[in-house]
Amino acid sequence: MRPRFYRAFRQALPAVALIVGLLALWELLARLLDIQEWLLPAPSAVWSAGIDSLQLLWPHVVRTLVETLLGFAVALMAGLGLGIAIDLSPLLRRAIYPLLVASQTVPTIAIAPLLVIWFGYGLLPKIIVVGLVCFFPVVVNTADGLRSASSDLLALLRTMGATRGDLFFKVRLPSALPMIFTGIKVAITYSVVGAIMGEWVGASRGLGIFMLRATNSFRTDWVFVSIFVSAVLSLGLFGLVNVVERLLQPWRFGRQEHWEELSK
Amino acid sequence: MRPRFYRAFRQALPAVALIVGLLALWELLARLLDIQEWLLPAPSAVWSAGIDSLQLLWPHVVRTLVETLLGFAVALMAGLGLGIAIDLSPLLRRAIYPLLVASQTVPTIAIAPLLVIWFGYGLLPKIIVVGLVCFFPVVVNTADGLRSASSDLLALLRTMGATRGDLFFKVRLPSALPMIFTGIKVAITYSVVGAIMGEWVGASRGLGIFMLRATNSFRTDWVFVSIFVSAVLSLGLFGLVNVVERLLQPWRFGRQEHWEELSK
Amino acid sequence: KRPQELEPVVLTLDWVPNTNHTGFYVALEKGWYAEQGLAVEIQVPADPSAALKQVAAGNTPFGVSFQDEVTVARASGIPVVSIAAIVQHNTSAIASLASAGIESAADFEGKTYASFGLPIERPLLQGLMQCEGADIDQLEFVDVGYDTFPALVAGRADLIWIYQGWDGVQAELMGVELNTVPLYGDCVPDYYTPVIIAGESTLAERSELVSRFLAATERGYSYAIEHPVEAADILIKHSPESDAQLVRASQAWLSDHYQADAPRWGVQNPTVWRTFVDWMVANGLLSEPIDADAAFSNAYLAE
Amino acid sequence: MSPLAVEVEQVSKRFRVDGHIVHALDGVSLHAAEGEFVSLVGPSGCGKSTLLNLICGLMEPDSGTIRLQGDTLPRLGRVGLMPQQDLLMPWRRVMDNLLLGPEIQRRDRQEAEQEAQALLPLFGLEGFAQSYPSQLSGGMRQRAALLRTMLAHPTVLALDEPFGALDALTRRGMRDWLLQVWERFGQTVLFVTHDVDEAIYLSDRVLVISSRPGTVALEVNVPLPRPRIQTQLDTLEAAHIRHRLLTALGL
Amino acid sequence: MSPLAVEVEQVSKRFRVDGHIVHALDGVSLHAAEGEFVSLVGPSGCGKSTLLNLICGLMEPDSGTIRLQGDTLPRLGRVGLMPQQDLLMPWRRVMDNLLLGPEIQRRDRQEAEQEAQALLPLFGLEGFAQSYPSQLSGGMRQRAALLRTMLAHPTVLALDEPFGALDALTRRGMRDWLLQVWERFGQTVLFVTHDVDEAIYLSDRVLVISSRPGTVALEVNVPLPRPRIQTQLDTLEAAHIRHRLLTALGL
Ligand SMILES: Nc1ncnc2c1ncn2[C@@H]1O[C@H](COP(=O)(O)OP(=O)(O)OP(=O)(O)O)[C@@H](O)[C@H]1O
Ligand SMILES: Nc1ncnc2c1ncn2[C@@H]1O[C@H](COP(=O)(O)OP(=O)(O)OP(=O)(O)O)[C@@H](O)[C@H]1O
Ligand SMILES: [Mg+2]
Ligand SMILES: [Mg+2]
Repeated sequence: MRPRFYRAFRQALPAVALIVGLLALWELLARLLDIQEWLLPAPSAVWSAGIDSLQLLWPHVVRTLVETLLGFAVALMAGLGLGIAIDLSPLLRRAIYPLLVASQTVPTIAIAPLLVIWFGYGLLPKIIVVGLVCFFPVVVNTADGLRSASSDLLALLRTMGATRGDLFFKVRLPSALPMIFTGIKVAITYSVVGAIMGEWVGASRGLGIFMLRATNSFRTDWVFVSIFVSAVLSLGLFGLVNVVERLLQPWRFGRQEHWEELSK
Repeated sequence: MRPRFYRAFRQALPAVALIVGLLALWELLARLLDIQEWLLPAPSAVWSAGIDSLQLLWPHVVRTLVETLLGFAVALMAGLGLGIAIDLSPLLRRAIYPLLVASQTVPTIAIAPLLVIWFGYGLLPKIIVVGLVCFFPVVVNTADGLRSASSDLLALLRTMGATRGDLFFKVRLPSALPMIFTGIKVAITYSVVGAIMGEWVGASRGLGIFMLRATNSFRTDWVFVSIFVSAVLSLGLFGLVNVVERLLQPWRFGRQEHWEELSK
Repeated sequence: KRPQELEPVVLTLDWVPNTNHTGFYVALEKGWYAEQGLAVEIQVPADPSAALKQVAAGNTPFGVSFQDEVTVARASGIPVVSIAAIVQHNTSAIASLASAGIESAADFEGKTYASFGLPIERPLLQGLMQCEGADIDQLEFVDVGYDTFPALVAGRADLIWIYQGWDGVQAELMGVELNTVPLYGDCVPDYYTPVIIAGESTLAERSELVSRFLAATERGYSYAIEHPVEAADILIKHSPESDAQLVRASQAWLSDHYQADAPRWGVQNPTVWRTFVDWMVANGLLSEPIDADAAFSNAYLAE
Repeated sequence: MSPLAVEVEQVSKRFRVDGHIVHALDGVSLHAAEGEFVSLVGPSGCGKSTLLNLICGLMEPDSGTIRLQGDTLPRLGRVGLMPQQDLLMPWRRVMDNLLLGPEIQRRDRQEAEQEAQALLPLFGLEGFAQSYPSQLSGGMRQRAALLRTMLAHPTVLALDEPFGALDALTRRGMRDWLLQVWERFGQTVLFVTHDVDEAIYLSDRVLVISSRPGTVALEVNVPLPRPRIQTQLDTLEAAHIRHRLLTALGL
Repeated sequence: MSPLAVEVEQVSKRFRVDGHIVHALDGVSLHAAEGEFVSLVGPSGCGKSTLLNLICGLMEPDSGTIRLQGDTLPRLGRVGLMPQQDLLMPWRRVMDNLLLGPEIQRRDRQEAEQEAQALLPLFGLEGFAQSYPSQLSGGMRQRAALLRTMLAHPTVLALDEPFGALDALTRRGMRDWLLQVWERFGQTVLFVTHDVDEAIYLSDRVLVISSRPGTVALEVNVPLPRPRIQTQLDTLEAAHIRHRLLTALGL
C-alpha cells in the first residue's frame, strides 16, 4: 500500500503545486491591488466563506451531483447509440448528423420555457439539459472512432463468417475505445456546468440556484465557492473516467515494457 | 461539373428530407394542437418572421460570425498548443490537465462581470468566451491523438537519428490528425453558441442580443429565427471543417478501392 | 386542514428571492396559505420573462411580472392579467457613481448606459433627458444583461438602472456612493413593477382560488409592512443563500414602499395603466393601444 | 463425383492506383478438388494474395466466376484465410486472438481453449498465451496467426506465406504438422509460398503464376507418395519437378 | 588498426511478459569489423530482432556493453535499421516513405528523389511511387522498406529478414544488388535471415544464435572469394559450411 500511495501522491504533486501557486498569486494580487471583495474575493475569503456555508451548500451539491450523473448517463447512452447508428448507416449519417450539429446551437435559455412547460420543475428538464450539453462529443468521437477500425482486420473477420455484430464487438468497438473515451472525457467535463445551466431553467435547489442567489446578493465569495465546488466535482468525475479508461484498455496502459518506454 | 453537383445533391438529400419532414410535423402539430405562437411558433410563422426581419438581422449575424471565427481561431491555436504541450511533457500533463478541466466548469455568467471589467464590451470578451468554450475538445483530442502514434514507427525514426521535431511532425501529428479533427468538429459546433453566450456578457449587437431582445418582447418567432440562423452558421462551419479534414487526409478519404469498399 | 387536502398551487417568481417577494414567504411561513387551503410552491427561474410565459401557458396559476411586460404580452395576444401591485410606485432609478458628478438627466449626455436590453429603457431615459432638455442621441447604450453593477463600479459604464430597494441598498452597504435620478416623477409615467399575474382562464374558472391566494398574500405583505425585521428573517430563512445583511437593510427600505400612498396593499390605479399604455404607444413600444382596463384587476383583492 | 472444392474460371482483377490501372490478374483459371493440397508460387506482386482474397469472397472479380463446392453463393465464411500480414488484434492477448474463429462460430470456448492450449508448445508459444501480440517476435506472430486460422476448423484453407518468417527448423516442424492435420481432416488447401521445395514437399499440385498481370504459367503434379518425408525432396522425380518449376519462375 | 564497427560484449536482455520473465538474450558477444558482412541465423524467437534493436540503441541491455566504432556513446541515428515489420507510414505515398531518411538528415530532397526514382524499377516499384502502402503487395512493401533503409545511406546496416516475403527470383536480384551496393560503399552489415544459403552467399561470417535465451552457438567464416556468384554455393567449401550451420541449427 505504501509505495502505491506514494506514487499517487507524486502524480498529483505537480497539479497541486501549480494550483497552490496560482492561488497564492491571486491572494497576493487581491491584497496588493485591494480588489473589492464583491468583485473578486481573495482565495482566503472564498475558503472561509466555503467553510461557513458548508451546511448551506451541502443539499445543493447533492442535488446537482444527482442531476449530473443521471444526465450524463443519458448523454452516454444517447451518444453511444447515435454514434453507433451513424456509423452503421451512411444514410443515417447524412440524414441525422446535421440535426445533431444543429441541436448544439440552441441556447438552453431559448428553450427553457418549453422545457418547463413540458417537463415541469423536477429532475427531468435538468437531465435533458445535461444530456443535450454532453451527448455531442460522445457521438462525434464514437462515430469517428468506429470508422477508424482497420479494414484489413475487418476483412479477416469476414472471411471467418463474422456477423455484423461480430465485426462491431470484436473489431470496431475495441478500435474505437480510445476515441470514445476521449469523447467521454470531454462530455463529463461539461456535465456539471450542464446541470447548473439546467437548474437555471427553473429549480429550487442545486449549485446553479445557489450561484444565482449568491450573485443576486452580491455574495461573490459564495459564487466562487460554488465554482470551486463544481470544479472539484468535475475533476472527480473526470478522474473516474480516466480510471475506467485504464481498466478497460490494459493493452494500452499496461505496465510499460522497456521498448515502449524508450520509444516515447 | 454536372455529376459533381448531382452527387452533392444526393449526399444532402437525406438530411434535407429529414429536416423538411420534421418541420412539416412541427407545422402540423402547431396547427392541430393550436399551440400559442409566442410559446412555439409554427415553422411557417418563423419563416415569414425571418423574411421580415432579414434587414434587421443582418448586422447581428455578421457580428456574431466575426466573433465566432476569431474566437474559434483562438480556441484552435490554444487547443492545439496545449494539447501538444501536454503530450510533450508528462509533468505539464499532470500539472495543467486538472486546471483545464476546472476551466470548463466555470459558467460564463459567473465570470461575466470580471470579463466586462477587464475587457470591456468590445470584441475581446466574446473572443475569450468562444475560446474558453471551444478549446477544450481540441486539447483533449490532440493530447490523446498524439499519444496514439505507433511506438514501433517512432522507434524506427529514432534509429534514423530523428529529432523530437521529426518525431512530432512526421509521426505523431499525422497519426493524431484524425482525432484532432474530431475535436475540431466538436469545437466548431460549439463556437456559435459560444459567441452568443459571449454576447450575453454584454454587447449591443449580435445574434445573442437579438435573441435576448426578442425574448424580452415575447417575439418567440424571432427567437426561433435566430436559433435557425445560428444552426445554419454552425452547419456551414462544420461542413467546412469536414472538407478540410478530407483534403488533409487523402490516405483516409481517397477514392475507395474495391477492397476497402467491401471490407466496410 | 390536513396537508394532503390542501390544493397545490405554484407561484413562479420573476427572479431569485428578494425583498420584493417577502410577502409570499411570510404567508408561507405563517401558514396563511394553508389556512386558505392552499399548498403553495414557489419556483425560481433564471429568466425574468419566464414567469409570464409559464402563467400564460397555464403551467402555473400565479407569477410575478411587471406592468410593461404584461402590457407587451397582452398586445401580443398573451392572456395574462395583473391582479396586484407588489410595490405601489416604480422604485427604479438611473444611478451613477457620485464621483462622476452626474446630478440630473441633463448630465447624461456623452455618457454610457449599461442596458438590460429591454425595449422600454430607451424611451424612459429619453423622457428623463427631454425633461432636462438633453438629447438621448448623446447617450450610448450597451447591452450588458442583468449584471450591471460591476460594470458601473469598474467604470465600464457611467449609468445603470438600479432598483433602489435592492441595488441601492447594497451600494450603501458597500460604501459605494451613488447619485440617483429616480424614474418616478413628472418626466415619465409611473408603472407597477413588480406585479402578481394570473392567466385569464384562471381568473374566469377559478376566481375563488385567486381570491384565497391573494388574501393570504396580502396578509403576508401587511405583516412585512408592519414587521420589517421579522419579515426579513423569514425571507432569509427561506433563501439562506441571500446575504442576510442586505436583505435586512433592503426590507427596512422597501417595507414602506409596498403600500405607500395606496388605500390598501396591492390596489392598482386605472389611470396608471391607461397613461402608461398611451405612453408606450406614443413611444413606439406598442404598435396599437390595448384595453388598459382589461390588463389589470383589483377584483380579487379583499374588500 | 463430388464437386470441386474451389473453381476459378477466367478471373481478372484490376486495381486503380492513383489514376493508372494495375492489372493484377488476367484470366486466371484454377481448381482444387475436395481434399487436394495445391500450392501457388510466383514472383512478388503477381497477384497471389489478390487471388486468395477473391476466393475468400473479400473481393469480386472484374470478370470470370469463382465457385466453391460447385456453387456461386457468397463465399465469405467458407474459406479459412491466413493473411500475409498477421493481423493479430493488439488489444487481445495471444490466447484470445487464437480463439477468434471458435468465438465467431459460437463454439464452446472451453473446448476450443483446451485445443489451443494443447497446441501452444508445438507452435513455440508456450508461456505466451497471456501476453499481447506486441510482445511476440516476428515468427511467433506468424505462428499465432496460423494457429488462429487452423483453430477455426475451415474445410478450405487459403494460407498466404504462412511460414515466411520462420527459420528452417521451425518451418520443417510446422510443415509436418500441417501435413498431419491435413491428412487427418482432409481439408482443401491453397498454399502460397516462395519456397519451391516447400511447395513440392507439401502439395499434390503446384501452380506457377506469371508476373503481373498474373496468369497460370505452369501446372505441375507432384506424384510423390504420401506420407511425405524430407528425403523425398532428394529424389530424381523431385529434382525434375523442381527444375520445371524453377525454369517457369525464370531461375 | 581502425576500431571495430560493432562490438557486443556479454549482452543480456530480459523482458517482463505478464508476470513472468522472458530471458531473450544471455551473454551474447559478437563483433563486426568496418565493412564486414555478418549474418545472424537462429530459430524464431531466439532474440535476433532484440539484438538488432539493442545495437541500434532502441533498447539498453540489462547487462553487458555495446560499442559502435569503439565508443559507447548513444547509438541512435548511427545504425540504419530495417525492421522485420515493414512499418511504412500509411499516410505517406510510397515515394514519401522512401525519402524519410534523407528528410530526417536534411538532405536535398530533389537529389534523393532522383536516386530513389532510379532504383524503383530494380525494386519492382515502378509506377507505384505515388500509391499508398496499402495498395502494395506484401513483397512490394518489404522492398520499399529496404529501399527506404538504403536511401538513408547508413554506414552500419542492420537488416532484419529483408527478403522474407520475396520469391526466389526477386530475392536473388535483391541479394546481388545488395552485394553490389555493399562492395561499392563498404558498409558494415548485420543481416538476419532464415535462409542458410543466403547467409553463406552474402556473408564474410555467419553467426548461429541458439534458441531462447539466445547465445552465440557457432561462428563460421565464409572464405569464398568475392565477387560472389550463385554457383559458388555448389562448391564443396560451401557445402561444408552449410553442413556446419545446419547442424548447429539442429537440422
Ligand atoms: N517488447 C517485448 N516485450 C516482451 N517480450 C518481448 C518483446 N520483444 C521481444 N520479446 C521476447 O523476446 C524474445 C525474442 O524476440 P525477438 O523478436 O528478438 O526474436 P527473433 O529472434 O527476432 O524471432 P523471429 O525470427 O521470430 O523474428 C521472444 O520470446 C519475444 O517474446
Ligand atoms: N487494394 C489494392 N489497391 C491497389 N492495388 C492493389 C491492391 N491490392 C493489390 N494491389 C496490386 O495488385 C498487385 C498484386 O498484388 P498481390 O498482393 O496480390 O501480390 P502478391 O502476389 O501477393 O505479391 P507478394 O508475393 O509480394 O505478396 C500488386 O501490384 C499490387 O500493387
Ligand atoms: Mg502477397
Ligand atoms: Mg525477429
